[in-house]
Amino acid sequence: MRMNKHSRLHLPSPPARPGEAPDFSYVHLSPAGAVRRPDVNARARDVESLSRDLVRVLDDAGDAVGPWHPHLDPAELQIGLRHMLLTRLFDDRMQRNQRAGKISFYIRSLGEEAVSVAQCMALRPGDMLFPSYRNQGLQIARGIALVDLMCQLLSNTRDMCKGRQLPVMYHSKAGNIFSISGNLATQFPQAVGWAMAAAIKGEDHLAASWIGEGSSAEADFHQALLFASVYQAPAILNVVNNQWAISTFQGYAGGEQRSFAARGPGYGIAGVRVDGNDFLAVYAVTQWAAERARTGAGPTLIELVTYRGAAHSTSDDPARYRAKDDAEHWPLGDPIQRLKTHLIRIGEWSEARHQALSAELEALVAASWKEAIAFGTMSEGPRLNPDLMFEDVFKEMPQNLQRQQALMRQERK
Amino acid sequence: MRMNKHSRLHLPSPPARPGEAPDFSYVHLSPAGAVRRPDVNARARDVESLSRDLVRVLDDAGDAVGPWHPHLDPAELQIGLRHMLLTRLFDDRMQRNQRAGKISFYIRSLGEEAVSVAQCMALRPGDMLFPSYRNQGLQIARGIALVDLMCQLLSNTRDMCKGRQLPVMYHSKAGNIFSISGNLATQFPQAVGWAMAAAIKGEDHLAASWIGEGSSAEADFHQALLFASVYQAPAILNVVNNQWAISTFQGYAGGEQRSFAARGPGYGIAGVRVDGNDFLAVYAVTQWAAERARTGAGPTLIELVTYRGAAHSTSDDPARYRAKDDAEHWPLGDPIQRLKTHLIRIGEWSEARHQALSAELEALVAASWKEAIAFGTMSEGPRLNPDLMFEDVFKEMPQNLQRQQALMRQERK
Amino acid sequence: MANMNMIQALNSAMDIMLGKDPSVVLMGEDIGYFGGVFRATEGLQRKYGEHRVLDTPIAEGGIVATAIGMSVNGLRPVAEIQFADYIYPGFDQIVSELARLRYRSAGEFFAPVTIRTPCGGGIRGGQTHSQSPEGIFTHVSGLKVVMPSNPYDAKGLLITCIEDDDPVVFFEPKRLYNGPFDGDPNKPAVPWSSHPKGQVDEGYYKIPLGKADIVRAGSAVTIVTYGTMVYVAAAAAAAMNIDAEIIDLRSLVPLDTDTICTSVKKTGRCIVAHEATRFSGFGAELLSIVQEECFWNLEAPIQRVTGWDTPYPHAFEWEYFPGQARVKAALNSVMESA
Amino acid sequence: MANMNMIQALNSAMDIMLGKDPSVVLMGEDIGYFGGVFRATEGLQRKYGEHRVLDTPIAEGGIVATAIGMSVNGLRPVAEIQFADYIYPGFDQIVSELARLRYRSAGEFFAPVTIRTPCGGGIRGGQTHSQSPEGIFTHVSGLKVVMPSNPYDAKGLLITCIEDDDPVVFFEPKRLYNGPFDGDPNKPAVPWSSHPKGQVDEGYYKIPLGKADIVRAGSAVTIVTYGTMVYVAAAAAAAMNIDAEIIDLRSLVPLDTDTICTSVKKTGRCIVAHEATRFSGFGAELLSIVQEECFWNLEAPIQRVTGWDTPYPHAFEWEYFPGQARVKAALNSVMESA
Ligand SMILES: Cc1ncc(C[n+]2csc(CCOP(=O)(O)OP(=O)(O)O)c2C)c(N)n1
Ligand SMILES: Cc1ncc(C[n+]2csc(CCOP(=O)(O)OP(=O)(O)O)c2C)c(N)n1
Ligand SMILES: [Mg+2]
Ligand SMILES: [Mg+2]
Repeated sequence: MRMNKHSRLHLPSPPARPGEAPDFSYVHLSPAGAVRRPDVNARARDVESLSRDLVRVLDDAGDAVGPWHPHLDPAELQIGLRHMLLTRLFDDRMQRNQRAGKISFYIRSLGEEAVSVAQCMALRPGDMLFPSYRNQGLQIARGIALVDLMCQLLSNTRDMCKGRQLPVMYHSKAGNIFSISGNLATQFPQAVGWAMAAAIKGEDHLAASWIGEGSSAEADFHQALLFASVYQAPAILNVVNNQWAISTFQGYAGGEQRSFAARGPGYGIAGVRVDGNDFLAVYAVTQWAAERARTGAGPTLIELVTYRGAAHSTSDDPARYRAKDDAEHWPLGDPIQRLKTHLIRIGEWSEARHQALSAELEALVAASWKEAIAFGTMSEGPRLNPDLMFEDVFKEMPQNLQRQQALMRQERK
Repeated sequence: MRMNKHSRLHLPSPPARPGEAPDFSYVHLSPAGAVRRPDVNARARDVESLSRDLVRVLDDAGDAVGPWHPHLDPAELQIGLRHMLLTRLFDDRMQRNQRAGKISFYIRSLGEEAVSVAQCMALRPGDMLFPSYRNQGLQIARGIALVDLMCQLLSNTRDMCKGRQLPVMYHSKAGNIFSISGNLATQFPQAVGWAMAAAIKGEDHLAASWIGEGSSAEADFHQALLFASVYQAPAILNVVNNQWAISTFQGYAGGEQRSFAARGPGYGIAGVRVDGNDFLAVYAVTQWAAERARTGAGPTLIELVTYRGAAHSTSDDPARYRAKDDAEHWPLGDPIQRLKTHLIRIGEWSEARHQALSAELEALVAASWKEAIAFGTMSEGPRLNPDLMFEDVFKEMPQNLQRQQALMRQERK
Repeated sequence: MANMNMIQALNSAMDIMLGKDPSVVLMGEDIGYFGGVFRATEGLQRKYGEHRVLDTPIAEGGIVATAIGMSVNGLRPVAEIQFADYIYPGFDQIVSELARLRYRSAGEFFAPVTIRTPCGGGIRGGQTHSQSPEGIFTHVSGLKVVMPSNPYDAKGLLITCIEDDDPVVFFEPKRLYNGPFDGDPNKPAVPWSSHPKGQVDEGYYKIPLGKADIVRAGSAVTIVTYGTMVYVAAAAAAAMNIDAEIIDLRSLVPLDTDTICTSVKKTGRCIVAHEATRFSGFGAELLSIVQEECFWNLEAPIQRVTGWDTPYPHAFEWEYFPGQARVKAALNSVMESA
Repeated sequence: MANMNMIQALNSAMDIMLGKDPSVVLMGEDIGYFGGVFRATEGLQRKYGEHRVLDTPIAEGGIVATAIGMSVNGLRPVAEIQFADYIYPGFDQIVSELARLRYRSAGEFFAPVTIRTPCGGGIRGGQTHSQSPEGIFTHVSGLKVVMPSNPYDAKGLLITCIEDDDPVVFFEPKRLYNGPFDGDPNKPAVPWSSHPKGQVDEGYYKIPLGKADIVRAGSAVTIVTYGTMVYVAAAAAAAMNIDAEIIDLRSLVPLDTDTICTSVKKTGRCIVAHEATRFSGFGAELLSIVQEECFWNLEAPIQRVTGWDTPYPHAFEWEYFPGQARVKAALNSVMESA
């Protein structure tokens, strides 16, 4: 901690700035398999240690151990691996497309793929997802077509948002994925409201939402926890602690003093801290939380401990504020590599199959892109009709917007 | 819990509605003297049990026991008794004045006098107070003249607010008491900002703020805890849990699942739950928190467990929503009675002295009122100049307000 | 038909909608068991159950946010914000989310939430129980903004808003809850029972949004107003014996520009009146539209009658409130101009 | 004198104030070590220390609230809200607290907080990085509202705001950070180094609030505007060869009514222009004032040039943005009218 000789204000500092050696000794780890798995109906106050420990299933050798082992079918694991790999390859390609000026903006989820993919797979299709902008794995695991995502990124004639949103702000009514907001954290209490409605209607769907650890500083984080606690809403509230919020270290969101999962017990909500790069652990914890929600045992706050492997977005350059090789020193490794190792170890995967899968998925991404650009790009091909700008402000276009639409048309002549 | 046969939404319910028997079995009590007193420099995570237990010093017999006994001089205790009694008598009189139509609105603190008085006495004059509307004991313990408070209530020519605020929204720059807001909880993070500034300047003053347990639902509660935690601000954040927020039971602020003090540890802040009707315990806990703040050990969240003995305000009728004789069954008794009993027990007080004190203070209140109304009442005597309406919107009155002021004068002709 | 004050009319609207549509839920601070600090929801929790009429934490931001989530899950929440002065903690959710959800999701998601909130002064409520922030909300694309001035309209408009698939902020001028108010605090209060608009149909009926009400036809000047000022303006014009056409907008968004402009084109003179502060208040938009549409018909500059540009001062309520004197000054000016 | 773009000029203002007044502190998301997402505070933490240039949690409400508390304890916080689109979580603290503290405490407490925030579109930022919400803040009594249009003014105004004992919301049209912009996205970008207002005094200087700048004197029509539209309007008028008097307001509150009205009384014609949405935007107030004060001088209805009444649509940026075509249409209309 650096401070002026007079000031006694405490100022959190990340362990390593550019030029310094990465240091992740601050991350509290539990050995794989070491954390107990309480009954799904346990009271929040009786599972407090889960908010301090770190639930892990995959050990360093790639074996799945301990009470949280979800014992998934190898086929399921292979699907998980596929979704994660597809997410990463999709990200890579879109990043390159942005660099090539083909889309205006992009956000990768490099290193965080297990969060979205494992969580989505542990939920049911009728469960409603309220994502942040770094949850593309949810879209992929829910089966949204790549070409639909790409058309959104291109704001082209097949853009689900009709040109109204920045790239990556997807939604899917049919897929039960809520519209992503550019305003951080707003979706967190909305998800709780959705869950309250499910409970009021007597349905057993749940709502799950995701925010970054940095966004947990917003007021809406508190509103979500509070309403979830008061009404015991069937909601899973996920804080993705990837250690950074643009240039700001997680200590500035309160992570220096306490885990983010620990906020849960403060509100009487079960809080679980999980290895976010461990597909099996993430799956198991989400399943546990989902069962709690469905059986009336209340909401769960899950902190997914992971690392933002890439820049914040295509507008960002992390070399300005963090050690360059930080990600390589991250103690929880890479989620894809870890699941792959596990699958190989249990004899359900091989390097060759992995190569083949990679090639297949790269081809899928490439083919999808080709299909997408046929609906228009930023510079070429068909373009959305600007008339659309005036629709959906209200259900029916009011007089003043009709008039403005007409004026706009005139301007363009 | 009542619910429709289809809905599975949990809805908190108070233990007793009108016509039902009061039931305070939900209030978790610790025996007097039973709770340990950790070192003032203990880390927040090592004092978590304080947020579940109930710090008490005065036992049922009126003896002061245990490690939190602050060993105050009897003279101090007598001053505390005096301030509490004055607060109550002042409240009684103002309530009657409101009923008689002499002031437009009033809010009593009946039964909660120990909170403000003991806390104020445990702090230093240079510490800044950010009160809610139910902390008149702070004003009295800081020595604000009754007549100044009364003139505010009357919006008369000596009103410190120049007629701009509802009754009870006092402030005192000289007394280091911040302006009370009608918007709940806003002062909580402001106090943290004040404390941050004290730390930046290297001063050892602290800031203390108070909100009701109902108000802790507001976003500003979270902001206060978060910023206090991140910057380890020298702040004491007090939640006065008087069980009710107008008609709404504390369960609707999250108190059903967990204590309000327990929010503290979730943010890495020491949380202490204290018997709010026990003058000695409140004093001791506040002193402990103040020492923490001054020695750089960080902020403290204190939950003061008490009971709103009267209506929410003169606009409210609690018979509509809670059992009529609730207050009499409150397990933590009356703060004035309890301190009085203690003082008598240690031979430093008597019924006779109490009578005499009551008489003296009633006379003081009466004399102050007489003095106050000389500066104008709602219906008689001098009146504030309406020109004042246009001042202090900005430091200097801008042109448009000057023009409006002139128009207003014309209107009144 | 029954005599109802505005509170009873609002209660009746919610009662009918709770009965008619199982997706309607009410939520807010103190609205359940207690029936609301102004008693607008009295008896409804008892009648429809705790899961239809929800008490909430004191958290306007959380109320709006969860209402949005509930509406996306098929419910039709009617959220009460206890005083309009306390709507700001929910402002981000209203502006960034509620108003924009349909737009940003290209119509796939929408949030049929109605936010009811008492507004306005004249009740000695001081700066935090008297505000008129409607103008701010009219600047937010995607929100409808409504303010009734009497029990009959209040009920019909509220039913319309609840059934509307767009989000609405529904302002209730609290000074009118118990009776019309002509701006003179010294006169005895007039109850709604003695006013035709206090006669309210007990059943289901709707009043469309975007249709202003010409509460008095006239030819000398057009007074465009809403809420409490409808009565103040009418009283002032009557006292001056001016044949004013008085337009009660009822809905600010959508706005009935046609009715306004038709009237001004007829009268050639116009004042706009509201309780809210003047600078950048909704009156500015009204004035602007009239200026743009009726410029060549205007025989005098349009005048605004508003609250002063200060917070609402407790002790100077009647010097602050735009009472008849202020309306008269504007009428004088607009009528004299040649 | 040095060449500065707007970011550098703002940085210089803060640098000077940090050096001059130990009570000045900067705070905001990513503003410390990183120097801000637009780099306005680059190098300042290194120069003045972490306790003078504070990184904060991502919590606009907490930023404003703690800034208020700090200011009450003698500091002079300059808080950055990363984008104006994200100011709403702090709205309650701004409206209910920051703006009203001096008033409600009868001047005993006040909060000299400056809130800096980038606003406006034209950078392909979509609906949550392009908003122009200044109008809303102009409706809040007790707030000053400022928006510079060039580096020279930005620096002088920011220094004035930091030293001002009233709270200020300081909007920075982000499209102008690197150079003036005439509304045509297809033209090569022009840097500030080729513009006279990019020549900035390196030392301390102030520009008073409430003094508009006549950036071009003219006699045919008055264009009242601010921010990016200053250049768009000038280019449109020049293209049409209209001798327009162009007024850059610089400060919206306090407003330089005299300069506006003197001009309109001279030209007899007026348009007001801003990027923000039209309905209840600040243009309505400007139009209203001109109508009230200059009615008898007007030879044509005042026209507004604004963004459309929709959220800011990512893909239709240039159909949305009030570019030269929209200004020209208004000029045509206001000049043709007889
Ligand atoms: C209300 C609001 N404030 C600020 C921003 C600007 N912003 C966008 S992303 C971001 C960082 C978020 O970090 P975190 O929540 O940790 O998520 P991550 O990017 O790490 O996934 C910020 C400050 C915003 N979008 N919304
Ligand atoms: C932002 C805001 N919302 C609502 C209110 C209305 N209100 C005033 S007091 C109150 C209850 C507060 O209860 P609590 O915080 O428990 O304090 P207590 O009255 O018990 O001391 C409410 C809802 C308000 N003043 N401000
Ligand atoms: Mg993050
Ligand atoms: Mg309370």
